[in-house]
Amino acid sequence: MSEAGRLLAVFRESTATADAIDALHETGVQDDQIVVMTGVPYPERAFGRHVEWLRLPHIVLAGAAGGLIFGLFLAVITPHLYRLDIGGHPTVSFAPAAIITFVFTMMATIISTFLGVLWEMNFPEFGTKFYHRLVTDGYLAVLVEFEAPLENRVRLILETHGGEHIERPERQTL
Amino acid sequence: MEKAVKPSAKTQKNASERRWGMVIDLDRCTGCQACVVACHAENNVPVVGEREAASGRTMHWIRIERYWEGEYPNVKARFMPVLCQQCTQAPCEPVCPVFATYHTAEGLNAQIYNRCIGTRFCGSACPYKVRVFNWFRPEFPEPLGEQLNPDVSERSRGIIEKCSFCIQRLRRAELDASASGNPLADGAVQPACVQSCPSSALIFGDMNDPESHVSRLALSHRAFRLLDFLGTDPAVIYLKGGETNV
Amino acid sequence: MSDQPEPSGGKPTPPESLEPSEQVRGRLLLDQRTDREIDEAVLRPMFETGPRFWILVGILGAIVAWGIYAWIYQIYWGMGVAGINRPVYWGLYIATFVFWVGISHAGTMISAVLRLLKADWRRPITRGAEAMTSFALMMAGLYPLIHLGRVWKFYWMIPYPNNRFMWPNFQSPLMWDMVAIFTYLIGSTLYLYLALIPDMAMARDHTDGWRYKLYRGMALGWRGTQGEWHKLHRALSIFSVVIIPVFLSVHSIVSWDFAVTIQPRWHSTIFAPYFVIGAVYSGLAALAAILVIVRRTMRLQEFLRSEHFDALGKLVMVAGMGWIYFWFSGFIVEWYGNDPVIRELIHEEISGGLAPFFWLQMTANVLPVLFLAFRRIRTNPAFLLALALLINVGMYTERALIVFGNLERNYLPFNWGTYRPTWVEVSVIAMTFAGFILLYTLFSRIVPYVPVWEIKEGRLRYSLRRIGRLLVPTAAEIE
Amino acid sequence: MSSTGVRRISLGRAIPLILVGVAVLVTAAILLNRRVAQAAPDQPIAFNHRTHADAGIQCLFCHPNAMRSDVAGIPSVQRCVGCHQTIASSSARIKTVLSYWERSEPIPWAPVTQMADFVFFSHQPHLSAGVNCETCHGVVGKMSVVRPVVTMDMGWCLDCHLKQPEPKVARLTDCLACHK
Amino acid sequence: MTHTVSRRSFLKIAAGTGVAAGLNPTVRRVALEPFVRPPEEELPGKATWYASTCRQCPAGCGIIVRVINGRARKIEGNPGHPLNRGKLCARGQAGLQVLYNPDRLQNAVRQTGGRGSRHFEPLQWDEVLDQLASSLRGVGGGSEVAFLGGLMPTHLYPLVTRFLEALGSPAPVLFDLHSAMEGRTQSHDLTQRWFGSMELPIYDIGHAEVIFSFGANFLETWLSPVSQSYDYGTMRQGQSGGRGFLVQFEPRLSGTGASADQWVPVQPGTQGLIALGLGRIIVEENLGRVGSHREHAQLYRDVNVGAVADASGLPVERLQKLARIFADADRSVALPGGGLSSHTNASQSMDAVMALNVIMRRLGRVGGVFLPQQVPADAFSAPISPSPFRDLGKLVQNMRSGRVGVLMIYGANPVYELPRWSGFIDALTNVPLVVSFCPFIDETAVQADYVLPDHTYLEGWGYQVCSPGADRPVVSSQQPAVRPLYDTRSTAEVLLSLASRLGGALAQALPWPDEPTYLEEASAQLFGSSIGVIDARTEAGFWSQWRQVGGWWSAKPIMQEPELAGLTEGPLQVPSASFAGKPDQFPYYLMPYESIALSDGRGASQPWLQETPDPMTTASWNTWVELNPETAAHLGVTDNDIVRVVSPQGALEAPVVVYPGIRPDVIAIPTGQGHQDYGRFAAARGANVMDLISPVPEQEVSLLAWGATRVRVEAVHKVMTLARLESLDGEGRETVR
Repeated sequence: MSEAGRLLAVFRESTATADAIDALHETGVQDDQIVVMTGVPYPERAFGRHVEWLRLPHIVLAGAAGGLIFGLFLAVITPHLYRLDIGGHPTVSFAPAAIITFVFTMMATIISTFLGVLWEMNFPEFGTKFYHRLVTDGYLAVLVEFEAPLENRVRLILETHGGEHIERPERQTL
Repeated sequence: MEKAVKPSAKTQKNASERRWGMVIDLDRCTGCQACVVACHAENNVPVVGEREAASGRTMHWIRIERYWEGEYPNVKARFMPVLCQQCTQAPCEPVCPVFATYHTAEGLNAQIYNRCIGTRFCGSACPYKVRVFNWFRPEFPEPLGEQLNPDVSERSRGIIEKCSFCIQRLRRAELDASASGNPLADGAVQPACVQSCPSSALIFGDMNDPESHVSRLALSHRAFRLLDFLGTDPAVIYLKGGETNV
Repeated sequence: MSDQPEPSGGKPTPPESLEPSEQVRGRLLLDQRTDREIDEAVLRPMFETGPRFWILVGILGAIVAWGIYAWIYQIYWGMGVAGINRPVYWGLYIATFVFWVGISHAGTMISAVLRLLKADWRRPITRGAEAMTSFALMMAGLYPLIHLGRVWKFYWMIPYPNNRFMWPNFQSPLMWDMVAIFTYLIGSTLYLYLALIPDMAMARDHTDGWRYKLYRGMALGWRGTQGEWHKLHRALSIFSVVIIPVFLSVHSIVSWDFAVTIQPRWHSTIFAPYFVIGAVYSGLAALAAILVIVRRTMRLQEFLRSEHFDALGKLVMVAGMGWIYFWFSGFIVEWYGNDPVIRELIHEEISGGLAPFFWLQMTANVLPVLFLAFRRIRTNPAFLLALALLINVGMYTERALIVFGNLERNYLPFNWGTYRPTWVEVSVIAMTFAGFILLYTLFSRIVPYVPVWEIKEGRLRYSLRRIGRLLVPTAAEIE
Repeated sequence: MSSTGVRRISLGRAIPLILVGVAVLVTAAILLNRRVAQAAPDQPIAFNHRTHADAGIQCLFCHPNAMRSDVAGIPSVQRCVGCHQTIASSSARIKTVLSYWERSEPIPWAPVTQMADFVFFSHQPHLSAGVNCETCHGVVGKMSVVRPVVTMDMGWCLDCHLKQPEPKVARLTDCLACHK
Repeated sequence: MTHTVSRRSFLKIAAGTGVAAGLNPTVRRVALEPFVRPPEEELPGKATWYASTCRQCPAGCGIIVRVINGRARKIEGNPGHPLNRGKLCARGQAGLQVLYNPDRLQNAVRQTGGRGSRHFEPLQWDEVLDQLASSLRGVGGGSEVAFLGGLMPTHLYPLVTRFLEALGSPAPVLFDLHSAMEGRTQSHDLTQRWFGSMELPIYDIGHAEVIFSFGANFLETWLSPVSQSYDYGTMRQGQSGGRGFLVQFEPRLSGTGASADQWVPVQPGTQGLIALGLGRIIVEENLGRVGSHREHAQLYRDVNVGAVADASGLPVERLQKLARIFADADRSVALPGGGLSSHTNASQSMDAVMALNVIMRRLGRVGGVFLPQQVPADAFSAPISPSPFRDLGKLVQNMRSGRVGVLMIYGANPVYELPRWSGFIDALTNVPLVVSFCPFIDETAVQADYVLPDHTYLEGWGYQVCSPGADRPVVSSQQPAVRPLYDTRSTAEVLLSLASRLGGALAQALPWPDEPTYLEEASAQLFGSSIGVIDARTEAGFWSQWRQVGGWWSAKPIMQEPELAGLTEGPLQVPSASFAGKPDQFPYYLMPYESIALSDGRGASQPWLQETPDPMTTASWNTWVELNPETAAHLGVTDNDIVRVVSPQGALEAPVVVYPGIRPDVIAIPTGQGHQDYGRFAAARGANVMDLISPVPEQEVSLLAWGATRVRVEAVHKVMTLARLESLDGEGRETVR
């Protein structure tokens, strides 16, 4: 959509925001054309929007599996690479192996969670983006994207639902 | 090294089956310290000086513990040479993070000096406290350096060391034996302490060879092992003093 | 409310005379203040750093520098410059190591466990706790290096394919130790950082200059879209689940460093839980102390309130009881068993050369539990601080006694010994304490000490409902 | 954040790639750091092995101890003079050799290959096992100036020890086989 | 490791040296036949063993020295040697540190700036010898050359005597503290009195059933400790007839006492009395299975057991028990030890002890007393006995009166070893020229004008006739295991070259060109002896085997049965020992004892010996004062408290060791420390117990009664941590085990 128009409105209050978003939906604005920015975590359902499906859990599971395998490699395979008898212990014994595998699994899980969520959020992402500073001060910012002809209707909807500083959003370096 | 051996299944078997062990006859030990100095000489054990010695940092690989019994005038003193017991179930071995100490096929509790990173974990784990640590750089003011035995590496600071049953002698003896083709005879190879002991209180040999002097002595009713209840299964066997040998 | 600096802090008013809404609003920060005001209340102290702050930083820096010198001195001359000897191969270094690992346990205790339990009073103090965890672990992580005889060979403990064909020995508790602590350090740091991102964005929008650049960098371009919030929440909840087993395992493993040996009094099955509870005990106490100080120096009275200290105090008390219980159940068995060496060890502690330390340890660990039973004491910052510090002195002594106290005796009386730390050890240990405080102080000036978004979320979740004459808070299930 | 914002190549996606890269580099570095030969040490007399080898002299003629002892040994001055009293005795280099002999002074040869102090190594078993000199010292006969051709690190020793017949490997890979 | 690398590269060079130097004559002597392998070029990197003789004490144990690339690496006992049978004591092992001691003198020096200035300027040997020769020419008429020797090798003694004779000077005076403390002189006199022989008796410890040791610490420093320890081992466990029984009579529990089955803490100076008492009881009750004791009755005519009991503090019953133990055994032997020689009644006490062997008919019996078989060659016949103390006194007088023109000191350290009152140091000032042959700058060398360092024994030649010998005649040969490290020269060589310089009678008396030739000649006397182990066809062959095997000894054990010469009639009596110092001022007996590691102080320069813990106290690196717990409590001191020990002669300060094995009225102090000089490891360490020793009451008694001093002990309220291997921590210490 090359000649797409964008509007960004700032709301004081969540219910009004929700109404506005409903209205926008009615006018045929797709859900994924609306971005709501808040300084406080509102659940997505609060604005009657569908909840995004996350790949995070799978990433984490994959990471954990990887860690498990790595841990097993260290605890079970490496002792056989250069076998040395120590204190009458078997080359590989359960307890130490268990500890090592466990710890490495955990390490991998943690790291993969972190990397996973960054990946999901597509972070780090610097440069310019549509944003409004009032968000930090507790306002709810709604960024709508639409075919150019819809502009006036959208603007109207936003106004009627008490949106403030309705304007074409300017990109800000974040 | 064994590659060098003219292939002979016999030496192979001996090598794998051998279990070096030592018998210490407390009834013979006179506490004369000959073994201590012999060990210093053979193994390049550093001398630490008065200040360090006073703070419990002497590095004798073998020490003669003297325990008093009774009060004056019926007081008795008992000597007990204590060296690395070469435990089969050595508590010091598994705790080393870098495999600097491990168990050889011949039942030796080996310490690889230049693999040691100095966690001193083995020292804490050893119930006999026979592992000593190089607290400082060992010093040999010239020409005292000439006395060092080239068959034993010189340890730097920050390293744990301990009795090795004079591994360099065992190795040498095995090499020569295999070069000449005839197997090692009982008593042919001795650690420095055993070799020097004036009253022959220390005897060294192969515990797995039922004919060897050590294994015969080990059957004595006087035989006991130090801290046996810990189940470390030492290769050093003591013979109780003050009794006749039957 | 900002005109009244300490709304209902140290001196709680009796409930009947209490004007309900005020009291409750206060606790849940529901009072009518715009988000901006909150932001500023949090950010202001970060910008106002007076000369006293810099003097403190200077002093701490000096101590750290000296400690580093001492460490280099030790590396150059050898471990001999420390007071350890045969048989006391481990001294204060290891003790301090255990202590720091212990301190690190409060962070996750607060943030993860309480997050899972949805205990809302945690919100303002989580970040402080997590920061403490990370920094304590950093300090702890130094000790495996410091007490190494040949620290330049440390890399031999790292598993990587090398031309020696050698791998580290994963049967060694030290290896478990290393990886466990490393894991925990990574975990807690990432956890801290993840929860920090929205506040970085907040700070970004309020600052300029180098701070702006810094925050912008750390915010990773956070805008607060719903998707971001959603993912952040999910990640955090996964974290708080995963990190709990880690935090339990770490101190158990540390305890096994000792328990796996056959050294009398170390070789004990109760060591793992005993160490863990001790860790939580000292950690929570340390947290309490830090909160009191920060609250005072950074004037965060309106976020860190007496009710937080109340709750924290209760936790400390519970942990303390746990510690007493575990210590006793360990002690009675050993004492009853009457093994000669252990008998001597116990005798040495109770009435021998170590007696002063032992009794210090007991008083410093037991008395606070009694005091903390009183709300007045719990909620009084000064008292709480005193008790918290006392507890940590006690716990440090306990670690020390466990490490070198027990090594001084063994099965062969000929080889008993005593241990006296030297200036080197003292300096190096001082370095880690100074370093910890230094890091923490700087942290508190760079990063919003109070997690703003969590507080806002709290305000969002809560509303007041009138029941008869009472206004009671009700939590909305928004996640 | 599907269509809004600018899609730019983000670190987030790059991270796995980077990790893999690092791993590759590390292993590569480890593999590469082996087998770096050192330079030849300065010798008091520019001794030329090639000419001697071309003259058909066997290694063991001048280094006979290799068969019987730990060290191959640097030949005694006597050994040099034995031949050079007659052969090429006029050349300047040989004169210097002879001058050492007259002063009955040892020639301070600089050892080319040094075993680390912590290594127990004996030539005798290796030779009697049929390892020939070139395996470790390179084709000295073709060098006019001898220099070490391999860095004798643990991996290098093990490479060979592991290749030995099965029954021997266990003992040959025992740490104490080479560490003292 | 860099240090090591440099060491190794040096070795490579040294290897070259060995071979390259194979030309010039002086070194020909050093191209030696190896001990085991046939003579061939030494293999670099392969160990070669050279047989020689240990010089750390006069016993003369055979050693083999492990030499790699021309450097001695280890000393071990010579397995073939009949004396020590492959064993070696701590001191013997430490010989390497004599050789490689960093504080050795590297060349001959003259002390410029007066004696005691410690300003030494190096000299060329030639000029030294010239100067010495010229000053020796001046000798004669009024002045004489005096030679003070300590542990003098038996090969050197004849040279010295010949040298002095030729100069018309009196025979050398032999004194050193070690011999004094082991009572060598008295033992010689003892055999002289009883068996009319100057040999030292051999006590067959190995086969004895019961051993009564009267102050004989035969497992530590007495006579021939290694061979005695070996026999002790046999006595304990090696005998078919069961385990031997050892009773030790001494005021302080020595290391030997610790190994004994019974320790009898006797009143100092009463051991002889007790021996008398036991004899009396045996004779009186006709104990034992040796037939009638009637003939011995007169020996004990005026012995009163009751009196003995009172004097010695042993109840009569105890005496009777002991007597039975001794008499009922088939093979019992009584040892008159060095402890006896510390008292004014030494000779009588020793007689009393020897009498026990006589009445039990233990002479020449298995497990009894023997005399060594003479070595069948006069070069090796006469054993050397240290001079009686009065000779030393005479020497000091001569020095003081200026009769001594040149004083040569070899192997002794009188300035350190002699008590102050002996007046040796001030007498020295009247001696125009003092020459020391010490390889170190010891206290005596500091008072000398010239120090002509001898080789250490691993670099030098010689032989030692072992006395007391083993079960057979033994001559132990000494040969250089390494080339001399420094520009030192053996005393024998010095005397020989002096002789050739001075010419005349002296040159005839000492005709040999160099030391080895002299030795080769001497050893040749044994060539062809039927009983020896060496069978060689030529003298040269004998000479080389002599060095390979490590000496000469008979193939089979041969010992003499002692024949009673005198003393068998006429009553024995032991006068009560007299002590210096009034009991009210000086309540405690001082008992110096010889340190097993440092012996009489010679070991102090060797770090290994310094660090060797004393077997009983586990202390090292210092001097200490041993107090009975009761005494310590009474003085209000405990371990590591410093006390001041005051005798009529002097005082010293040292830390306390609370010692359960000592009489409450006795305090013991080890010898060996308290050097001012003698190298970095010895100097300024501990205190010298000899400073306390008082002159013996009867000056004509021919011995230094080193145990006849009373002292008082004062706490000085200072503390020092004595370096002890044993831990002093924990009350439960003794109970736990």
